[in-house]
Amino acid sequence: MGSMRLLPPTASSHAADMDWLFAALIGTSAFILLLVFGLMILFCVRYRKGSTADRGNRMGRTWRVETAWTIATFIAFLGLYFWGADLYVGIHSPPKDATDIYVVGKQWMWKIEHPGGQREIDTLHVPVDKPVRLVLTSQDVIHDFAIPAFRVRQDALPGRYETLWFTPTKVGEYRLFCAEFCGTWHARMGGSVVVMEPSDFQRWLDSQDPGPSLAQEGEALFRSHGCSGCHGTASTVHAPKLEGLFGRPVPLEDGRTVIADDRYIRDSILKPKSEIAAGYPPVMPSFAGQIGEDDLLKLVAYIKSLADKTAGNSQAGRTAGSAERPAP
Amino acid sequence: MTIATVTGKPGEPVVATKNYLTEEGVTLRSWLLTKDHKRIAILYTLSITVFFFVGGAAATLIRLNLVTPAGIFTPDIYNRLFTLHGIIMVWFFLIPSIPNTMGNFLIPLMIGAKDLAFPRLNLLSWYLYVGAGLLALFAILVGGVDTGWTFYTPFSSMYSNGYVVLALAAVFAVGFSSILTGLNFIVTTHRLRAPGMTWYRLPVFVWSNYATSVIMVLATPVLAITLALVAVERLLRVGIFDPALGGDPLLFQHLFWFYSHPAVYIMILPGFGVISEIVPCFARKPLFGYKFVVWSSITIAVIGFFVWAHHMFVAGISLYAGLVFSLLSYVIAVPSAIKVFNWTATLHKGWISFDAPMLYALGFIGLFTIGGLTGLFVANLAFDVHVTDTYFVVAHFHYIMVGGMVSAYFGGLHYWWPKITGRLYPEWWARIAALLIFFGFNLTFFPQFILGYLGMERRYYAYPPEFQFWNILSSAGASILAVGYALPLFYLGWSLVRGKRAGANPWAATGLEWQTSSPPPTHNFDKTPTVTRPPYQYRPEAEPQDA
Amino acid sequence: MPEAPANPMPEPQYATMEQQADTAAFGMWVFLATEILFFGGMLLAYTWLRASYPEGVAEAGRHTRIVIGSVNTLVLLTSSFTMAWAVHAAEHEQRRALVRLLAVTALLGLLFLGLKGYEYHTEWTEHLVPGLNFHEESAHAQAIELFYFLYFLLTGIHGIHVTIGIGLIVVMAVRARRGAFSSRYYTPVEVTGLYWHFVDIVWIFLYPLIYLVGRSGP
Amino acid sequence: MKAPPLPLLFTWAALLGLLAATLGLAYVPMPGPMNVVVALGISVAKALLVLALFMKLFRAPALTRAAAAAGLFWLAILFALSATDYLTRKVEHAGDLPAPTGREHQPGNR
Repeated sequence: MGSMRLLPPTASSHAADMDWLFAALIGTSAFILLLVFGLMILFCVRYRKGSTADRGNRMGRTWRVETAWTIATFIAFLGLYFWGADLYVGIHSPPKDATDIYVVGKQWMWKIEHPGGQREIDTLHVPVDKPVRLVLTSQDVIHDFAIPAFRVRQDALPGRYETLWFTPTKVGEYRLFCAEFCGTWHARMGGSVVVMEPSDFQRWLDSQDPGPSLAQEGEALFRSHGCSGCHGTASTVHAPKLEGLFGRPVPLEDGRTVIADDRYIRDSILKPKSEIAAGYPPVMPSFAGQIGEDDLLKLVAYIKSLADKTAGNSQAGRTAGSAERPAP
Repeated sequence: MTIATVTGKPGEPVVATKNYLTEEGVTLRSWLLTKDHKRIAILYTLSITVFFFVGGAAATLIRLNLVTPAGIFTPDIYNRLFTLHGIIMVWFFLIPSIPNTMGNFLIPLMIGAKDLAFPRLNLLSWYLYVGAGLLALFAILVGGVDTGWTFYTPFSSMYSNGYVVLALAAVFAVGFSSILTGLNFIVTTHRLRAPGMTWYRLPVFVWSNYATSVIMVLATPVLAITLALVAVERLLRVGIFDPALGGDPLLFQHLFWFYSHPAVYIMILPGFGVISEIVPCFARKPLFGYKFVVWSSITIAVIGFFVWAHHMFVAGISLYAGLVFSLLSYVIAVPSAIKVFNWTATLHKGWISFDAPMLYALGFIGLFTIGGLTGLFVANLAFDVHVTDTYFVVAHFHYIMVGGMVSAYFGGLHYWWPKITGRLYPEWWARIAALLIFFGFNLTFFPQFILGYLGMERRYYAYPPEFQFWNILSSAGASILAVGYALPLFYLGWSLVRGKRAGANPWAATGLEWQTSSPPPTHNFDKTPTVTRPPYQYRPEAEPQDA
Repeated sequence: MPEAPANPMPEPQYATMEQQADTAAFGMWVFLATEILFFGGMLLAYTWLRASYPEGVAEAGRHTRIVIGSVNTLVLLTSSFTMAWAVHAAEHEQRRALVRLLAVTALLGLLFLGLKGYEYHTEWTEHLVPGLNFHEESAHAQAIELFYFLYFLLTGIHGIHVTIGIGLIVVMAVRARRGAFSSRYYTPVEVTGLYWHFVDIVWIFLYPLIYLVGRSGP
Repeated sequence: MKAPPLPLLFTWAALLGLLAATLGLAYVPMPGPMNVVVALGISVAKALLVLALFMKLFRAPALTRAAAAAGLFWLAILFALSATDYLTRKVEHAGDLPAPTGREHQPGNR
C-alpha cells in the first residue's frame, strides 16, 4: 500500500510557485469555509428549537450586508485571478535559451527526439537547471503530456504544435502521464522524466546512438519523397528555392506576405495550394496523408537547417556540423 | 399566505378523498397516457431512480477496480464503466432529476396553476427520456462505448470502437426531452401564475427552475447539433472535428462546453431552489435576502454561458482566451457565494429543528461550499495547468453534483414526500441515511482532492502504487455512500404501505403547494387561489402538525 | 363534419381562450429561440470553415447551383407572404381564402423541396456528396468537401423543417376546411405561421452563405 | 378571395427587391470582406421585414420580443466568446516561436 503522501515532489521552477498559489487558495478557502461552517454550527446550536436565546432585533434591511459580502468576495477572487493569470503567462513564455525537444504522442506511447537526434520512448532525459521547451504533437487522437512533479501539462493535438516549458530544479526520476483520455491503454501511456546533472546528461547523450540528426533525416526524406526533383539545386522545374528561405518573409500570389516559419513550411507540404509563393505556378502536389507527423518534423528541421545557406550549397550534415554547440 | 379557498380549514389535517393517484383510474393505461403533471412527475421519479442505480452500480464497480493499483477489470471494461457512469448520471439522472420530478410536480402547485402550459409536450418529454435512456443503455452495454461522457474528437469520431453513434443518438434525443421540459416551465411560469402571484412572490424553487429552463432551452440545441456532427463524421468519415480531415478538434470542444458548462448549472440551480425552500421552513424564518438569492440564480444562468472554455485551459486555446475565460469564471463564483451566505444568515435567530430534510439541506450547504471553493482552484489558470484531468477535478465536480445536487434531491424528496404520497416516512431512518450519505460522501471524495494534487489522472484503470492509500480510503467511503443511497429505497418504499397518513401541511410550511390536500387532487386546487403576501412568512409559533 | 366547435372551451389549466392562444404563441417563440441556437451551432462551424479555408469555400460556393438557389429563395419568400396572408384571412374569418392560401403555401413548400431534390440529384451526379460520392480534382478538394458536408447538413436539416412545416400547414388546411377556426380561435394557424416564417428566415441566411460565396471572384 | 392586405403585399415586394439586390451585388467585386458584409446586411434586412410584418413581432407583447431577442443574444455569446480564442490563437502557434534546427548536437561535434 502506498504511503500517506500529501504533496507531489517539487522539481521544477514552476512547482514552487504553484505550491505557493495552492497555499493561498487553500488559505482563502479555509477562511471562507471556517466562516460558513462556524456560523452554521453556531447558529444551529444557539438558535435550535427550544433554546431560549434572544431572537429580538433581527436584521431588517439586508442589502448592506449583501453588498458588503458581495464586494469582499469579489475582491478576494480578483486577487487570486491575477495571481494565477500572472503565473499562467509565465508558464506560456519560454525563455529564449530553452532547448527544444520534440514529443510525438501516439496510441499509446510518447516518442521523444532530442535536438541531437537521440531518441527515446516514454522516458525523457533532461539536464537539471536548464530550461527545456517541449514541442508537442500527436499522430492520432488528443493526448496530454503531464508531469505532476513539474506542475505542468499540455494537450498534444494532432495536426498542430503545442509547446510546454520548464526548468527542472532537482535531480531525480519523476512520473510522466498521459492526461487526456485516448483509448484502451490510456492508463499505461506514460513513463518517467529523468532529471540529471548536466555532466551526467552530456554523458547520457553521448552514450546514446544519436542516429542521424533530425535535419539529416529530413534531407533523406527530402530525396525519397521526390522533393529534390523540383526544389533541388539542379532542378529545371520552376520551384521556389529553399536555401535561405526559413524565417524570411515570402510574398504570396494573392498579395499577402507571410513569414516562412514552421507553420508555413508544414502547410506548404500538406496544403501547397493554400499559400502560393508569388511568381510560381501552383503545381506542387499535396503530401497530406503520405508523410507522418514525425517525418514532417524532420523535413521542417531540414528546411530550417538551410536557413543561412545560399542556393547551390545544400549539405545538411555539413551545415549542421559547423554550427556552434549550445552554451554549456 | 392568504388563500381564498382551500380544501378544509387551515391547520386541520385534510384527508384527501379525491386525489391524483386514484382519480383518473389506476390502470397502467391511465398512467401511461396521463397528461397530469403530477402523474408524469411520478413516472419520471420511477425511471430516474432506475437510472440512478444503474449509474451508481457503475460507480461502485469503478471504485472497486481502483482498490488495487493494477486494477481488477480489463482497461476496456473499465473505460466502458466510466462512460456508462458519466452518460447515465449526467443526462439521465442529474439533468432531469429535480426539474422533471419535483419541478414537474410542484411548479404548477406553487404558482397556483392547474397544470403545466403544455401537458402533452410534458408526456412526450417523458417518452423521449425513457426511449433515449434505453437506447443509451443498449449502446453502452451491448455495443461498448468507451469515449467518456465528453465524446472528445477525434477519438470518438474516428478511433473509438463500439456503438458510439447510437449513444450520440440517445443523448441527442434526451436533449429534446430536456428542451421540451424547459420550454414548458418557462411558458408556465410566465403565463399561468395565480392572481396576485407576482414575480417577487414566487418561491425561490420556481425561480431557480425558471433559470434552469432558460439554460435548457438555449444550450441544449447546441449540444444536439454538435453530437449530430460527430455522428455524421463517424459515419461518413468526413467532418470538421478531425484534423486529418481538415477539421479542428477544439471547435468540438468549444461547442460541447458551450452546452456542457451551462449544463452544470442545470444540474445545480434546482438544488439551490430546494434548499431555499427547506432552510426557511425548518428555521421558521423568512429566507434572508430573497431578492439577492433570486437574482443570483438568474445571474448564474446567464454568466454560466460565458465561462465554458475554462475546461480547455491546457487544450490549446489561445493565451488571451484563457485570461478572459478565467476572469469570467471568477465572476460567476460571486453569486454562488452569495447564496451560501444567505442560507447561513437565514439560520441566524431562527427556531431551528433538525428533521431529515433539514439535515440534507445543511449537508448540501457544507458540501456545496467545499465544491464551490475548489471551483476557485480549478478556475485559476495556473493551478488548472497542474490539476486539469486529475482527480482534483473529479472530486471538485462530485462535491457539486453529488454532494450538492444529490443531497438536494434527497432533501427535496423527503420534504415533499408527504405531499406527493400522502404518507410520512420513518423519521429516524431518514436521519440515519442523511448522516451516512454525508460522511460516506466526504470519505469517498475528499481523498480525491489529494490524489489529484499528487497527480493521479482521470480515467485510469490502473495507477502507480504510491496513490493506493488514498484510493482505498475513497473506495471505503464509496461503500458507505452506497448503503446511504440504498436506504431510502427501503424506508420510503415501506412508508408507501405502512407510513402514517400525512396532513395537508405536516411541516406547517408556507407556499401554495401546502394549502391543498395531500396527495393533491388532479387539478390541484378546487378554486384558483389568490395570493396576497410574499413567500416564507414563517412564524415560530406555527408548529408542524405531525411532528 | 366539423371536428371542433368554432368557439371551443380552453384546456383546464387556462382561464380563457385568449390566455390559451397567447400562451401557445409565446411557447412557439420560445421554441424558435431554441431553433436559433440549433442552427447557430452549424453556423459557427461554417464560420470556422470559411475563416480557415477562404479560397476553398469561395471555390465551392461557385460550384453551387445559383439558379436553383435563387428560385428557391423566391419560392420560400412568396410562401411566407401567402402564409402571412392566410393568417390574416383566418383573423377575418375568410374560410375559403384561408383554405386556399394554406394550400398555396403548402404547394410552394413542396415546390421548394422538389427543386432542392433536383439540386441534390445534380450534385450526386457531379460527385459532390461528401463521404458517399465525392471526387474533386481541385487543389482545395478537402475544403470543398467540408463545405459540401456543411451544405448538406444545413440544407438537409432545413429541408426537414420545411417538411414538418408542410405537414402542419396541410393539417391546418384540413381543419380550416372543416370549420375548426374562427376569428376568436385561430391560434394553431397563427403558430404554424410563426414556424413557417422562421423556416423562411433560416433560408434567408443560408442563401448568401451557400450560393453567393465567391461569386465576385474568378 | 379578397385582395391581400397592402402591408403584406408591400413586404413581399420589398423582399423580392432585396433578393434581386443581394444576387446582383454578389457578382460585384468589393474590397476585403465587403461582399459578405453586404450579403449578410441584406439578409438581416429581409429577416427584419419577415419578423416585423409577417410575424408581427413589433406589435407583439414585450415578453414575445424578449424570447426572440434571447435566442439572438445567446447566439451572439456563442460567436463572440468563441472568437476570443479563434481570433487570437495564432499567437500560440509553434511556428512563431524560435524553432529547433537540429544543429545543436551533431556526431561530428562530439
